[in-house]
Amino acid sequence: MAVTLEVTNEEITAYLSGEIDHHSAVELRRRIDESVLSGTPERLILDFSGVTFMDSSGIGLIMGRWRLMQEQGGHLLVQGVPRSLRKVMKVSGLDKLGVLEEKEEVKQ
Amino acid sequence: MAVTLEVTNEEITAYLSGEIDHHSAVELRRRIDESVLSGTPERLILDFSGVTFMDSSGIGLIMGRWRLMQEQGGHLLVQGVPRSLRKVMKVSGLDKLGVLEEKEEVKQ
Amino acid sequence: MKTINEMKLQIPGKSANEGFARAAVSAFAAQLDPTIDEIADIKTAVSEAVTNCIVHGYKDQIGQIYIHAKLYEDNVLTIKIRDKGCGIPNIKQAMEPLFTTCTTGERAGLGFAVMQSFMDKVRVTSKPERGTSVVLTKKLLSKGAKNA
Amino acid sequence: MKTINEMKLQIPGKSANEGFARAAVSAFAAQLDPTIDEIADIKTAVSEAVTNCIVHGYKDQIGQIYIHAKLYEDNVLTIKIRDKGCGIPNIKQAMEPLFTTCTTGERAGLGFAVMQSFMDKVRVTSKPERGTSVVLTKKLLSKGAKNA
Ligand SMILES: Nc1ncnc2c1ncn2[C@@H]1O[C@H](COP(=O)(O)OP(=O)(O)O)[C@@H](O)[C@H]1O
Ligand SMILES: Nc1ncnc2c1ncn2[C@@H]1O[C@H](COP(=O)(O)OP(=O)(O)O)[C@@H](O)[C@H]1O
Repeated sequence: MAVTLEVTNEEITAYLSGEIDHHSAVELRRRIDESVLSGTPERLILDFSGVTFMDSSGIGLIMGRWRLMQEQGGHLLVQGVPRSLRKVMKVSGLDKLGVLEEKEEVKQ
Repeated sequence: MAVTLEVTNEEITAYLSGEIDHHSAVELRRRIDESVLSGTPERLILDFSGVTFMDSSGIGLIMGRWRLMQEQGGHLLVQGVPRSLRKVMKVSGLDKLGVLEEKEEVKQ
Repeated sequence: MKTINEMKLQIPGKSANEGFARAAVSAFAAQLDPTIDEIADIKTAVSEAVTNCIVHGYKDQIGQIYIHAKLYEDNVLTIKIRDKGCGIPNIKQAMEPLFTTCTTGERAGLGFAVMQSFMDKVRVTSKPERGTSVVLTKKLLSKGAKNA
Repeated sequence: MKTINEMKLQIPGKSANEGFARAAVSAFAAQLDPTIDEIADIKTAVSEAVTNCIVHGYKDQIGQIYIHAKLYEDNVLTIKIRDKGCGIPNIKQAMEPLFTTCTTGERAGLGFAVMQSFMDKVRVTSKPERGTSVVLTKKLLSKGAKNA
């Protein structure tokens, strides 16, 4: 599991890759939140195109960041969800939060 | 594990692929020997370029086919051994049988 | 139904073993020649159950996790995942989507919901202070056991 | 030395499980971030030891195989592979290259030789009619346990 952060004044993009589970989520959360809290971003974008596996810990990660961005008065966008992760995203009802990007899904 | 046989009057080439262990060797042996015994090939060529794993069962497979070809008055050649299998081939002393092809090894 | 093959795996409940547990079970399931989607479903459900043993069953201690996978005729796979941890007082409630007792770890309360939608059957048995056992069942649509 | 992580695996001695056993052990070793060559060495040695339980230890019956892998500090991995089969009467002789008691199965008599050249240490203990245990030890040159 790895994360690469791209930071501008208004926006942070976190490119996630590898497997997201309870074990790896701890470090991801720490890295992302540190970046969010050290600035005043309007948008946090979580890019899932490099993620090869995810369980409900990934949902927790998204919901936690959604809450954080609400508190900060910004918003969250989830992009590039591979086809293989659509099923787990669906179980979560995340589609109803309105954070999932609608455009073409990224092929793995 | 799979094997594809290319048969001419004088020569049989067996393209091996996948993992060779005691489990898979049984079927490989059966397929190859059936082909050898149904003709009068002068040469049996075992092509290892598609083999991703092999333990000493692979050595047994080679030595058994070497014996069979000796009995049939023909000979055996082993070609395309990937770099990753050189070590196990070496332990066996197969290099001394003179069946290992000398030219450039195939990259995996 | 006749058992074709099985494996028993025991690991300490460290979070680093979540990845290993799902890799081991999916390597075992591989002999049924499953589709990529089936493998993903199995890995996800196993990951949820193993994580629950670690996060909930054993909380702040490290206990052993027992995994018992079986392949039956007709391509049916069962995976039992068991801990000897704190147990679940109310299973029905625990299985409701979004229910979680974890307040610190960003658990979504969706572990059981994921298991249920990714597998054909999820059977939970539990005794307070004795532990919890989850049996996941899935019939694979693959061509059948090629190696067993 | 301190144990960082471990796993215990039990499988029936069917030849179809040779592939699963080496996949499971290599998935366990993966947490040490080994090189491709190290993984290949481990898989090969495990394959030899597991095959020996099946072919020699249990011959015509199917018995259980017990695998216990441990990771120690300093990147040392040990793998114990044990059967409750017929045992080895003369271990020294059995370990000689090209020695084999198998006359039907095209065994090359090189299983122990391969284990010895692929691992740092091979320790064999055995009792006739009680079974055999092989402990494989290897120190990995990798960057170190990243996940444990
Ligand atoms: N192995 C277990 N041991 C004890 N309690 C458990 C176990 N598995 C689940 N639970 C309980 O069931 C609840 C719901 O579990 P789950 O649906 O997986 O969601 P989450 O793990 O996100 O909390 C947990 O919060 C916990 O209270
Ligand atoms: N687990 C075992 N149980 C009983 N005998 C064994 C076991 N492992 C090895 N042996 C004996 O040691 C001999 C040499 O083993 P090995 O070097 O692996 O060669 P091979 O498996 O090709 O015979 C075997 O032929 C067998 O007699």
